[in-house]
Order: sequence, then structure tokens, then C-alpha cells
Amino acid sequence: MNIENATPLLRVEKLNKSYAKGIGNRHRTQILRDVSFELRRGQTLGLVGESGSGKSTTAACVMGLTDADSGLIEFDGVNLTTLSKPEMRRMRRRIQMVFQDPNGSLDPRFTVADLVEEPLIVHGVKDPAERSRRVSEVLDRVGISVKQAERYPFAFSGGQRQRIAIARALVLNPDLVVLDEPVSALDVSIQAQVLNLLSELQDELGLTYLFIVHDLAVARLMSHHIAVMNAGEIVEAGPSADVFENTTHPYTRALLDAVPGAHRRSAQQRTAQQGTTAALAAAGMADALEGK
Amino acid sequence: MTSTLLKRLGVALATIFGASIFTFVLLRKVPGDPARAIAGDTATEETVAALRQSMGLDDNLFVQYGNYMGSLLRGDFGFSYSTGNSVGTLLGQRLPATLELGLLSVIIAIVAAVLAASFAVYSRRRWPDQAVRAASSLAMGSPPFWIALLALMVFSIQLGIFPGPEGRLSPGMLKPPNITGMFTVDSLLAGQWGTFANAAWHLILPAAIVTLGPFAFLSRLYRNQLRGTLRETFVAVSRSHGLRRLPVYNRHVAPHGLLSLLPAASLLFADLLAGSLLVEKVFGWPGIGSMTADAIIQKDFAVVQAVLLLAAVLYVVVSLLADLLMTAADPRTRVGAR
Amino acid sequence: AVGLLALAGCAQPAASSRAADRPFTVNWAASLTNIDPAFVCAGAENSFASNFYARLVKLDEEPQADGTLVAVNEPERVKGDLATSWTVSPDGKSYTFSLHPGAKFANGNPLDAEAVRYSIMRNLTIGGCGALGLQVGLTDPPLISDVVVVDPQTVRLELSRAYPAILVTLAQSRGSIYDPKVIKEHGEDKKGVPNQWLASHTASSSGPYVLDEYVANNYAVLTRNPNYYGTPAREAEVRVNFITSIPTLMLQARRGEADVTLGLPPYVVHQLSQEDCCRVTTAPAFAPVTVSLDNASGTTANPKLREALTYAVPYEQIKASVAYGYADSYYGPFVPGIPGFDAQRSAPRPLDKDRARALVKESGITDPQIDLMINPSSPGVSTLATILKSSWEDIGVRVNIDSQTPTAFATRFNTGKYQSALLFESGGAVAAYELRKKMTCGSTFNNQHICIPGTTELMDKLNAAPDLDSQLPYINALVDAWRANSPTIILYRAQFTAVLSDPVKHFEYSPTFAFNNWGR
Amino acid sequence: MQSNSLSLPAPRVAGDGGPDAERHDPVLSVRGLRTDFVTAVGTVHAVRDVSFDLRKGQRLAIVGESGSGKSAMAMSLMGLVPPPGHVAGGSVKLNGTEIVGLDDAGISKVRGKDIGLVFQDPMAALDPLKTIGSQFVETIRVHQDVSVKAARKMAADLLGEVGVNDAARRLSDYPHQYSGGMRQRVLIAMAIANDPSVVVADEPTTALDVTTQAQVLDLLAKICDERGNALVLITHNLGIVEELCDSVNVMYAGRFVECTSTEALFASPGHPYSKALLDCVIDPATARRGALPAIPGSPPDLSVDEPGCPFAPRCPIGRDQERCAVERPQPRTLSNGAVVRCHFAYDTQGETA
Amino acid sequence: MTALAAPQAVVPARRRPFTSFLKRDRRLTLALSLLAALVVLTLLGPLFWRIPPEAINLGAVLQGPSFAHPMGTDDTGRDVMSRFLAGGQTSILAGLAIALIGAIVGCVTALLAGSMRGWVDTLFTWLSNSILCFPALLLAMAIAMALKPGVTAAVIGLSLHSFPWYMRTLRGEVMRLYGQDFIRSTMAIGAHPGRVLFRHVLPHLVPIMILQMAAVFGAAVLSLAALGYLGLGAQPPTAEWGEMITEGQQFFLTGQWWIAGFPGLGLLTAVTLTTVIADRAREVLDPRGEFTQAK
Ligand SMILES: Nc1ncnc2c1ncn2[C@@H]1O[C@H](COP(=O)(O)OP(=O)(O)OP(=O)(O)O)[C@@H](O)[C@H]1O
Ligand SMILES: Nc1ncnc2c1ncn2[C@@H]1O[C@H](COP(=O)(O)OP(=O)(O)OP(=O)(O)O)[C@@H](O)[C@H]1O
Ligand SMILES: [Mg+2]
Ligand SMILES: [Mg+2]
Repeated sequence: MNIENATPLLRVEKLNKSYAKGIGNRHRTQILRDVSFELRRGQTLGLVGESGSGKSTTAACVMGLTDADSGLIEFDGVNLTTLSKPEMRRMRRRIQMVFQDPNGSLDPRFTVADLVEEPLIVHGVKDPAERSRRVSEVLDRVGISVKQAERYPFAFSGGQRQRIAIARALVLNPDLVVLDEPVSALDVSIQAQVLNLLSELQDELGLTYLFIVHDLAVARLMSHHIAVMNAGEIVEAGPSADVFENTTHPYTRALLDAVPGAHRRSAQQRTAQQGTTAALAAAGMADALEGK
Repeated sequence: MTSTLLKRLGVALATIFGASIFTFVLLRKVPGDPARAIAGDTATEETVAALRQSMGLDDNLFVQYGNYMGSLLRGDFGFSYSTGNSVGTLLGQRLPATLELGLLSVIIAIVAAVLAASFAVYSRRRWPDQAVRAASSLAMGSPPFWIALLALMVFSIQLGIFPGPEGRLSPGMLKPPNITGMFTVDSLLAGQWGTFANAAWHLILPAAIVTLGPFAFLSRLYRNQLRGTLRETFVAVSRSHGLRRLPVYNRHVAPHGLLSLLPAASLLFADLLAGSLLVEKVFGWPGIGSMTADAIIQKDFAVVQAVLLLAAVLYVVVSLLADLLMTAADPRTRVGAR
Repeated sequence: AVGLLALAGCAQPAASSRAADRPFTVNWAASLTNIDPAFVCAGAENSFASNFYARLVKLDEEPQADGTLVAVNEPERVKGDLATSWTVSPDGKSYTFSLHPGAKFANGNPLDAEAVRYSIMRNLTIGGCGALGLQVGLTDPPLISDVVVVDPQTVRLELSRAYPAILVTLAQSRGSIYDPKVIKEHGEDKKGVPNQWLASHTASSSGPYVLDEYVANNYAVLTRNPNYYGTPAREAEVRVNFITSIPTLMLQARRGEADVTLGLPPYVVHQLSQEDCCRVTTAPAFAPVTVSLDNASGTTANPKLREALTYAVPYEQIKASVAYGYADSYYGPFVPGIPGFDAQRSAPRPLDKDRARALVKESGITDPQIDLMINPSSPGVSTLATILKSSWEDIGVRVNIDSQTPTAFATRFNTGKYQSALLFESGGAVAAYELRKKMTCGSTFNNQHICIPGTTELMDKLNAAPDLDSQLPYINALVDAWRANSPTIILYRAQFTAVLSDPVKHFEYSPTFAFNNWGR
Repeated sequence: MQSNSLSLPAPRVAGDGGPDAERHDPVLSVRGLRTDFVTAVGTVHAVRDVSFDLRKGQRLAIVGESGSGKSAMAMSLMGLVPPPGHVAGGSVKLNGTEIVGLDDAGISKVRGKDIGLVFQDPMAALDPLKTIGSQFVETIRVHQDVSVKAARKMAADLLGEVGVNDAARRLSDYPHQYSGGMRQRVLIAMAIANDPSVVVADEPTTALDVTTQAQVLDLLAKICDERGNALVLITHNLGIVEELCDSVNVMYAGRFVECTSTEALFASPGHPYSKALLDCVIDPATARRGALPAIPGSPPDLSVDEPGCPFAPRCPIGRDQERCAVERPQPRTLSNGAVVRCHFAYDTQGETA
Repeated sequence: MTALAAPQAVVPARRRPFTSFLKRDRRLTLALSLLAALVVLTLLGPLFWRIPPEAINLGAVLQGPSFAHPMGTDDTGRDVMSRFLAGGQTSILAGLAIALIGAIVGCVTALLAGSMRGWVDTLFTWLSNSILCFPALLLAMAIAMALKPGVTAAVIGLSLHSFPWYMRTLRGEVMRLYGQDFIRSTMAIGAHPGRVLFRHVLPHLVPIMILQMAAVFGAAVLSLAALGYLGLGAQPPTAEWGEMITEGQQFFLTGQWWIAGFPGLGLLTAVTLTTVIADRAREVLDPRGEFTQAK
């Protein structure tokens, strides 16, 4: 696919958002300031930044879950900000979202099968047989067996739940998926499962991701383009490799520096002493065995 | 800070306004003619008509409401036809009795609830907690008027330790000078020990029974609050620094519990006018509660209206104060939050 | 709390030993709404108010077997009070009273002919209950046409016609004399608008007692009026507690904490009479317990049905188990003891269910049904209603009990908007007045809408007859007509009962309680 | 923010005595520690037979998946297991004193003085109704008989030391006036105020912003180093482990499955679980999109204690092994000094034994 | 303590049924079965205890408990037991009605206010504040006075005071739910607001509502009895526990304790049991509460 020539699937321009504070909305806190970016079909845009920088707010604006104050959100040539509510609801068939916390994003009172089926019902797939076919297809795709799908979400582990959430987002065959920190609530050991799944799905289905993340390693791995947010502004944007290797912006630099393990010490730097102490720690366990 | 204050004040005023509309409409809709009730059964139609006119009952509702609010603001609460007194006078006569009973029982309730819940939560054993919970459930479930009758039967008739339902003093006991209107306080101020003993002796049984409900409410609330606070991380942190249970409890757990008790306890004060209603009735306690009960039976709408509105205003004002107090007591809101 | 308990412990014996030197205490199961003599309607209010005001005349008394005095309601035996003597004009239409010389109100103002004139005129014109009572129901044209001040010591009452019973009503609280100056100080009355201040205060005092303290529905303290022209009250101070809670009344009576307890239900009186805490005194009262029926509409317009109902009341059982014997039976428009009452003519109805059933059948009403309005807040009412319901349902009349609050009950009763109502009445002391109130066709006071053909002429003649002797034939004819129509069911006539503590030596019963004659 | 903030001073070597002396004189010695949570659903055996030693100045990391029992273990060391839980057995010796089974008075003397704990969530770890100063003074005066004034002075000094500017004045602030990072600094300062020989830090930075995490970790390491406290650091983040700690205990399902030096772990993990954990760390240089190494399956239910190796169902080696399903592996020492609980551990040579 | 993770163990496939929970919690089971017994007794008792509650027998007044009259007779010889049963029926049914009416009105207003916000919210909040500032009993008394005193007026008055009480809690809950990811995720799939409201929000309100209903029920039964006691609730001859206490109170003092004694005991038992049950259930449903009691 020729990435450079494709028209943007999503174009956000000069997006502003503020929240009212105090009586009579006299004070407003600006959450987003002139946020602009483009996202091409089949690509991933990684949105990184520290907590509170406005990443989730951006996602909510794109999803139409909250109204922006000003700015343009153009999806496949349609300006989303001018759509009426029912039109926007219909548009959501093509834009789906996966939330950060898989424990909170699945209604605990629905079985997994019902949860995954719900988007189909909402978007008027009338035939129950057709619905259940598509549900089992997508569940199979994310690695949940149809038998398990009769259970409630709390019976699943975090990773499984996140996969269910992904299935729910994918069942309508959307074009754009907004992923708001889909792995940050997961254990390292589980993260990989989900990230692998996301990559596979993108490759197979030609999905477009707006990937919100704060783990820079994940961002780098998953995204074609990176946009760095700080205090509601995009401070740096560009192809992933550029941003990581030739950082110009001090904020991005700071983010990169903060990653532990970034300054790996070589094996030689370790003193011999450390070997002994490790042995000591282990000794306790061995001792216990010996019946001490 | 000031803006939140103004906002709360606004809400309070709006609430009082709503309440006043409510009482006004409710009582104007009482079937039967208030003028007829006042004039008496044998009065002629002309008399009643004249009275209606002088009472303004022929005006339209808006004008009536305006007049009503106007006279309220002037401190005129209307005339109670069933007692032949102005409502203001009645309130003046009755309020101290209710306050004396209510304040004492609220104070007992707070003290007892705090002690009981603290003991229940602090003790490592299970029985104190179970005992306190059982006691509060029973107190919650007991019909006060029935318990009052029971108490009268046992303590007054069978054992004779407490006086019968004769009000605030034994008949013939000299009333203390009217300073606060609360007999125990006044007699102490005047140094009349006999009167004090007598007034206190009359107060104990009704106060103990009025206390039941508030005690149940507060003790379970405080207990839950304490248990919640005990689970807070900062408690574990203090313990990890080597503080022992009692100091942690006193310095970190109890203050949080007490802070949360503040609005609840203030609601009890707000409920003072009605809280003792039933017990007053049983004990012949000449307070607002028994007056209101009588007035309602007599359809004496002026009294009912005044008491309802007074209770509402008391509630709103007390919750406002409690709110402000909370704000002042909690550093998170006191010092400009981040 | 422990401290309080300890204090309470020592306080208790002290309190009860003081019982002897506490003021004379009257516990009364009454709630007063108004003590303005021109406005009061109910018996309790009349009784209470009458203690503060002098009247021109007073009723004579007779001792009962147990020593308590009972007032006599006969005009011929009325005695002077504020009036030392009076003369009646030959046509019986003008009464001239000479007043007690030098009499003063408690506040020192002169208690003179002007005060009398003012008071009586105020009672007549203010539009409350007073006007009706004072004129024995003869308001159209008014019985009292004028009150004339002859000189400060002399006042003349002009009547529109001769009417000796006027003396009896003048002896009641409607005839009270109060201080015009005090009333003027507290706002001159507009016609028909009650003086609010006077509803809970007295306009000085011309009677034996001064109202020292009054907390409505709670208590009142009465002290001797130092300026009283008559015999000073027996007790220097009387404390009246208005207590509606029966248990409280009972307990205090039992403990001797009240000297006189009034208004106890018969069950409690009966209970106390068997204990040695106290003494029970009874007196015949004008207090019939009745079921008033709407004679004009509904099923109760049918005289046969009404009659059937009167035969289906377990009178004896009610007297025994509801009134505990403090009752007697009769059947007639006014109670025994009123001058003109004829025991034979007003013989009680028996319980005869067969006859009742036959009468129901005769009435021709299929599946008769009545609504029985009650005010369950007066003690004993719901018990009575329960008994009536079950015994009338036994003869095939369905009864629907309709509970009302006191005010609603009174309003509906007085305006005649009910089908049947269970009522503890307090009747008047004048037979003609009772008949007039109850039997005049179309009168607003005839709330039972009793209108028996042929009684109008009798009523006119009765109204024209000045004294009892000349009234008697018409009274008897009216009683007969009344009985033949069974307009009301009379369950029994309740006796007045009072529970007295042992130290009480003087007690007198009259329709208006004169506390000044009570004492230890 | 300073760059290159995580430079690490070498761990202090004990002044007297050689490795041998240290070996027999650990400041913290844990043997057979077991912690249970009794719930209505069943008893959760959160810590199962944990043993280890810690010597003066040592920095030990404990890593493992969520729910593997790390916090429960840390709390057990303090005698602070929260209610439905309790220490069900084993021994914890601090400077030679047994603390399991001590009464309130006894354990209170040890807490804060011999062992200090830094909690995970700094936002909830300070009493919001008390000033920082009063909480700090209280902490100091529990173990040191000094006047309030002196304690305040000490508090200010300590706060300054952990990098709170204008510390003396900020003592009279309330917790909500501090940012998360500042609060964590305060908590660290309080934990070391009475100079405990062991500091346990339970994920001290997960609740903080990425940019602050590094600073706080740096500080913790520096402080422990300067004062010679031993440090037990509980973390998810293997990057942190590599930078800060000398040795690592890998925890799985309530047990240590591998105890080794950091170097050895990163060089050649012995236990398949350790290896899988290491593989999960995304190294942008080598990772391939869509083919990240992942551990399949999910952790076991800690309320049942099945025979065999708990990791077996997820283990690349043990998945199909009969032995792993029935026989619980016992600790054994590998050639690089690591002790592992695995029948088929990878030894230095890369062979499975 | 937040330092330790919440139980995260692998959970059984199905939601734990309520019955399995009952088996473990003996005290709750006991309280529930006692209350159920009381309810069944008052509702079905009259089918077996056939003496009509209004049947008088002037030959057997004020008799103490005996085999023929297990709870004795009153001053007109009515059987106290049959009146107790009938009274319980009135109390319990009216209490249920109040709890239900309040819950329904409160829930509807809360859903409207919580989902529409803006002036709808302001209006309902103002309304509920304006009602809640009156003490419940006083308000019910005033309403009884304005209408005709009786069970209906009492139910209306007490429901009027109970609905804002539901609304206040439920409204907060609705608002909280709307901030939750699973609701946002349902909106994100393009679901109609109505679907979100009824299929996702409403089911989450039910447990809270049931808990509150238990509390309201207890309070309502007591208030109802209080109104009856004051003569503003059920009117004679309707049997109702509060009204029975009024009728029997004078006999309480002369030794015939059973007339007012049994209804009082009935009230005490019913309300206490409800309180215990609601308390226990709240603990179980509280995410922070632990099942077992320990320090
Ligand atoms: N409804 C709201 N009202 C007021 N402020 C809000 C609201 N929602 C978000 N904010 C504020 O907007 C800012 C940005 O929030 P947002 O959730 O977009 O950040 P984020 O980058 O997603 O952070 P995180 O990494 O913690 O998820 C925050 O400061 C937050 O407090
Ligand atoms: N209060 C509790 N009640 C019941 N079980 C609990 C409780 N606290 C912890 N557990 C259980 O104990 C086990 C160990 O929990 P712990 O918090 O120690 O894990 P952890 O390794 O610290 O996890 P994380 O990395 O998420 O903090 C978990 O399986 C958990 O379910
Ligand atoms: Mg976010
Ligand atoms: Mg943990």
C-alpha cells in the first residue's frame, strides 16, 4: 500500500475543548488547544503524552462522545462536528473505540455474547442467525470460544476482557478504531497478547488505529506516526522513527529519558559483589528446603 | 470559595421558596372553610363571610401567597383558632419544652453513638460490634410511642421510679424563672436545686426514648464510617511507622468519623421540631410536637403551616451551616484546593 | 445520666409529699379553643370561662346523697348574683336588675350597669355562639331587644316577648360581664370578627377567679380575684391541666396528683372507683349519647327504618360494657332532669330485634345501608360504632363507618351534611329551647332536617307560651310527635362523673363548673 | 528535569567481615512465610512458603504478575496484613528478632524503626486532615524521644533531603497541597525517618506520572544507599529492576520461583516464567510488530492449592509434561548461583536440566 | 486497604446465585425467614384464623390470652389475634405500596434528571429538596389533614416524602454510571440513548433501589403506625397496628397489656427484621465491604 498517497481517513484540525468551572461558567479550563493531525487509511497514529495531557479528551471528541468547542473533525470526507445526533450514531458503525480499563468498559450485567452482539442489534442487523454467525466469527478471531461467551465479563481475566472489548469494536467491521490505552491496565505478560492481536487485525482487515498510549516502547512498536501531546497541545508529530530517533522537542526528550532501563548498564559494570548477594537471597529459599 | 458559598445560599433560598409554596398550596387546599372553623358552628353566614373577607380568603391565590409571605416576614405567623392564640405566642410557649427535650436527646444520642460505635469498632472481638448493631437495629425498629407506653408502664406504674406522663414538672412544683425557657437550665441558673432535680427527673424517660431513633441512625453511620476509615491506606501507613492502635485510632480514624458525623448530627438538630412529636404526645410534654399533632386533628392550618415551614427552614439553615462547617473543618476544601 | 438518676431518686419522695401543699389541681380531658364568652360554643369552654366573670343571676343548687351539690335549672329558683334583686314587669317583657353596690373588676374598674349593657350587647351582636345561647334560640326576632342603663346601679333588659327561661341562660357563661375598657384596649371588635386577643385572655375579671396564666391546651392557673364582690373562692389558687391523654389522667388521679379529674371515660372511672385512691362522684348531666340521623334524605328519611334502628340497639349491654353503669336510658327529644321532662312519656326503647327486622321489611328498602360518621378521637366512640355496626348488620342494615377528624366532623354535623352521626351531645337546660333547636322545620340549627307534619303550629304556640306551665301541653305533644317519628337514636344518657382525691371536701356539679365552690 | 538521572552508586560493601560474615548476619530473614486471606469464597493462599535473606545494604527486587502475592508478602513483613488476611505461618526475623506473633506493643516497636514501608498509592497514604508536619512529627516521636520542636526540625531536614523545596514552610501544608510525586517523597522521608535497617517499597511509582517515576526511584535508591538501608523493591517493571537492584526474586502464585542476581537473570533466566517475563519486555530495537512474545493463559486461582507446578499450564516446557502436572518442583541451585523451583529449568548452558 | 489488590482470582463461570450466599449467611437467613414468616402469617393467617376482626362479643371483653383467643380480646370482645393479623396486613401492604410508589416515581425522575441534566435536573432537584426539607411525619400529617385521614392519605403523604429520597441516590448513581466506561462504550457503538438508559443504566439501579426499598419500607411501616397512633392514619374500624396501640393504650395501664402489646411487638419485629436484612444486604453489595467480619 502506498502510504504517502492515500487520502487521510481522519483529519482533525484546530480542535479546541474546554470545561466550565465555577458558577455561570465564568472560568473555563482549556483542555485541548488547536489540536490537529491526520490519519491515513490502514495506518496507526500513536498519541503519547503524560497523564492529563488531553489524550482521552481528543479520543472522546473524535467519537462524538463530547462536543468540541471549535475545530474540524473530518472522517472520510464527512465533517463529524456538523452531524446531527442520529447521523452521528449511524456513523459510529464505522468508528469504534476500545477503552483503557477492560474491567470498566464491559457492562457486568451482560453476557459476553450479548455484549458482542449488541452493536449488531443497534445497527439494525435483524436476522438473529446472521448476528450469531458474526458474533462467533469475531469471537473466534480474538480467541474467545463461543462456549465461554455465555459467561459474564467478570469470569474473564483482564487480557481476555480486553480481547472481548476488541471483538465488540470489530463486529461491525469499522474503518477506524480508537484505542485509548488498551494495554496499560494489563500485566506485562498479558500486554503482548493484546498487542499481537491488534497488529494481526490491522494487517488482515486493513484497520486504521488512533492509538493512545503512554508507554513509549509500545507506541514506537505499534505506530506509523506519532503525535506527542503536552498540556492539550500537540508538541511534536511525525513518522515514528523520526520522533524517537531525532527528537527535537524537549518534552519528548524528557518522556524518553524517563523510561527505566534506558540507560542500561553493561554486564561489566556490575561488581562481583552482586553475585554474592544474589546467592545470599537465594540461600534463604534453599535453606528453607533443607528444613532450617 | 465565595462563589460556592453564594451558590449554596441560592440553593437554600430556592428550597425554602419551594417549601413555602408547598405548605401554602397544601393548606389552602384543606377541605372545609377556615373562617367557619374560627367563627364556630353556630355563627351565621354573614359572620363567616365577614371573617373570610377579613382573613383575605377571598383574594386570589397569588395575592394570598404574597400576603402570607409578607406577614411571615413581619414575624406574624397567623392566628390559631383552635387555641385562641397567635401562632407566635404558641411557638414561644412551646418551643423551649421541645428544645429542652430534643437537645438533650440529640446530645445523648451523639455521645452514646460515638462511644458505642468506637467501642464496637475498636474492640478486636466480635461481640461488641454485634451487640451495638443489634441494639441499633432494635432502636431503629422500635415504635417510639409504643416503647414510651411500655416504659411508662414499667418505670412509672410498676416500679414508680419515674414520674407519670405529667409534663415537665410535678404538679405544684414551682416553675423556675423564665430565662431560656428550659426548666433544667433555668433552675440551675436560679439555683433552685429542687426544681432542677424535678425537671431532670421528668426529662429522663422521654429523652431516653426520643434518643433511640437518632442513636440508631448515628451509631450505624459512625460505625460504618470508622470501619471505612480503618481500611484507608493512611491508617496502614501510620501503623507502618510504628504507631500503636489507640493513637492511630484517636488521631487518624476518629477525626474522619467525626467529620462525617457532622452533617448527620446536624440533620438531627434540623429534625428537632418533629423528632419528639410522638413521645411528647405520650408523655404529655407541652412542646411543639404535641401542639402540632393537636393542631392537625383540629385542622388548625395556621399552626400546621407555621410549624411545617419552621421545620423546613430549620432543616435548610442547619444543613447549610453544616455544609459550611464541613468546608471549614476539612482542609481539602478549606485551603484552596489544587 | 447516672447523676440525674441519683437526683431523681431523691426528688421523688419530696415531690409526692408536697402533694398537700400544691395548688388545688383540676385535670380535665378537654381542649379549649376559645375562652371569649361571646364566642364559646362547647360546654368545656363555657364552663371554664364562666369562672372569670360575674353574671346577673345564678342557679340554685341541691345537695345529692353523697354531699355534692347539683345545680337546678328552674327559672323560678334562680338566685341573685351580681344583681342583688330584680323586678319583672307585669307583661314579663322587662327585667330590671339592681346591681351589687361598689362592685369592681379585678383591675379596679367599676363593675357597673354600663359594663353589663356592653357585655350583653356584645354577646348578642358579635355573631358567635353567645347570641344563640343567650336568647334560648329565639333570634328571629331577637328575644332581647335592648339593654338599658337606668343608673350605674340599675340595668334593664327589654325582651321582645315574655320569656322567664331567660334567667337560666343569663346564669350561664353567655351572660358574663366583662370590662369594656379592656376590650377596647385590645381592639374594638368588628361585627362578626372575633377578638383574637380575647380568645386566650380575659377582659379583666368580674368573677371569683383571675386567669393568672394560660397556656392553651396545656394548663391554666386561676387565682382568687381580690376584688370579687361575692363570697371569695374556696381555694386561693386552682391549677387546671388540660390533658387529653387518658392514661395520664388516670395515672395522676390514681396517684392523688389531681384533686378533681374530669372527662375520664367510664371504663377508667369504673376502674378507679374500685381502687382506694380516690372517690368517684356522679351527677345527672344533659349529655345524651345519640346517633343523629338525616331525616330528609337517604335511607334514613324512611321513618320505619329509623324506628327499626332504634329497636336494634343493645342498650343494656352498651350501658354495662361501654358506659360501665354511668348511664341511664330514655327516649325523647330532651334529657331527664330538664323541667318539663316526663319519664313515662319518654320511656326508653327496648331491644327487640324481631320487631326491628319486621320494621326493616316494612320500610320497603331492599338492602338498606347507612353511613355512620364518627369522630374516633373521642374516647369510646369507636367502641360504640363497632357495637352498633355489628348489631345493625344483624338486622340486615349494612353500616359503613366513616371516620372524620373532630373539625370535619363538627362542620359536617353542624351543616347537616351526613347521613348518620354518632355524637356525645351536650344539651341545653331548657326544654323549649331543645325542641325549638331540633324540631323547627327549615331552621339552620335543625341539622337533622326533622320536619314532622303538624308540628309547626305546635312550635308557634310553644314559642308564644311564656312559662313552663303554659308550655307543657305543647311540649308533650311535640315529644309524642318526635317519638312517633324516631328521628334520632338515643343510646343512653351519660352521667357526669368526676374523680375526686381524698382531701376534696367541697364539690358541686353544674353545667358550668364553678371552681370557686370546689375545695379541700 | 535532569537527564541521566538514574546513575547508580555501587552498593555499599559491609565494612567489617567478608561475604561469609554477611551471609550469617542478614538484617532480614524470612522462613516459610505463609499468608492467607479468609473470604466467603474460600481461603486465598496469597503467600505460600516464602523464604529469603536480606543483608545490610542489599537491594532486592521482587517481580511477578499482578496478584502473585507481592503486596501480601510485603505486608506480612510489617505484620500489617489487612483484615480478612493473616500470617498463617513461618517466621520473619528482623535483626535477629522474631516478629511473627508479636503483640501490638512489640510489633509497633519494630515497625518504622527496624523496617519501613513505602506504599504504592501516595495519594491515599497521607491523612488528609492533618498537616504534613504533624504527621511527620508524629512518626518521628513514635520511636525517638525528642521534643516536638526538635522533631519538626528533623522533619524539615529530611524533607529537604528528599528534595522538597522550602521544606520548613511546607511542613504546615496539608497533603492535598502536595503533588503526587511530592507526596511520595514525603512518604519515603517518613519511612526512613527512624532509620530502619530495611525499607520495603511496594510499587512506589506506579501511581505516578512517567516523568516523575524516574526521579522518585532515583531518590529512593540514593537515600538507601547513603544510609545503608537494605531495600526490598516490589515492581512490575523489569527496567527498574535492572537499573536499581542487585538481586531479584521472581514470584509466581505466592511462591518464589527464581532467586538470582539481576545480572544472572538478565543474562540467563533459569525459570521458564522468568524467561517469559523478560521476553515480554518490549525492546523496540528487536521487537517485531505482531509477533511479540507473550505468556499464554492466565495466572492460577490462589484459593486452590493443586499439586504440581502452578506455572505448568502456561509453560512452554512443562505444558505437556506429566511430571510438572503432578509433582511440585523443589528449589534447586543452578550453575550460575540462581535458585529455581522448576523441574526443567534452563541452566547456564541453555540446556534444560 | 488499597495497597492490596482486590481479589482477582479466577472466578466461577456463573454469577453466584443468591441462594448460595444465603447458605453461608445464617443470620441473614434467619432474619429473612422470620420476616417472611411474619408476612405470610399476616397475609394468609386470616384464611385459617377465621374469627372476623370486627366481630364483637360483649360477653367476652378484655379477656387475657387464652386458647380460644391466643392474643386475648379487647374492650368490645373482638379477638386481638384476628385484628393483629388484619392490622399487619394493612401495615405491610401499605408499607410495600409506599416503598414501591416512591421507588417508581423516584426512579423515573432520577433517570430523567440524570440523563437529561440541564433544567430537567434543576427542576427535579429543586422539587425534591423542597420536599425533603420537611420532616416525613409532619408532611404526612399535613397531607392527611389536607386529604381525609386514612390509609390512602398516609400512603400518599409518605410516598411523597420517599420519592425524592430515592431520586437523590439514584440520580447520583445515574450520573456516576454515565461517567463509566461501559456506558460510554455503549454510546460509542452508536446505541440510541433510550437503549443506553433502559438496557444498561436501569439494571444497575435495581439493587440500589431494592436496598432503599427495604429501608423505606421499614420507615414507612413505622410512620404509618405513628399516623395511626395520632389518629391520622388508618381509621377505626380498620385494624392497623398503630391504631390498635391507640385503642389499647389506656388498657395498657390497667393491666390489659395484650391489646396494645401485640401490635407493638409486631411492629418492632417487622421493622427490626427489615433493618437487619437491609443492613446485611448493603454490606454484601458494598464493594468495599468484606463478607467476613474481622478486624
Ligand atoms: N468532564 C470533565 N470536566 C472537567 N475536566 C475534565 C473532564 N474530563 C477531563 N477533564 C480534564 O481534562 C484534562 C485532560 O484529560 P484526559 O482524560 O483527556 O487526559 P489523558 O491524557 O487521557 O490522561 P490519562 O493518561 O490520565 O488518561 C485533565 O486535566 C482532566 O482533569
Ligand atoms: N482483601 C483481600 N481479600 C481476599 N483476597 C485478597 C485480598 N487482598 C489480596 N488478596 C489476594 O491475595 C493475592 C495476592 O495479592 P497481592 O495484592 O499481594 O498481589 P500483588 O502481587 O501485590 O499484585 P499487584 O501487582 O496487582 O499489586 C491475590 O490473589 C488477591 O486476590
Ligand atoms: Mg486517558
Ligand atoms: Mg500489589
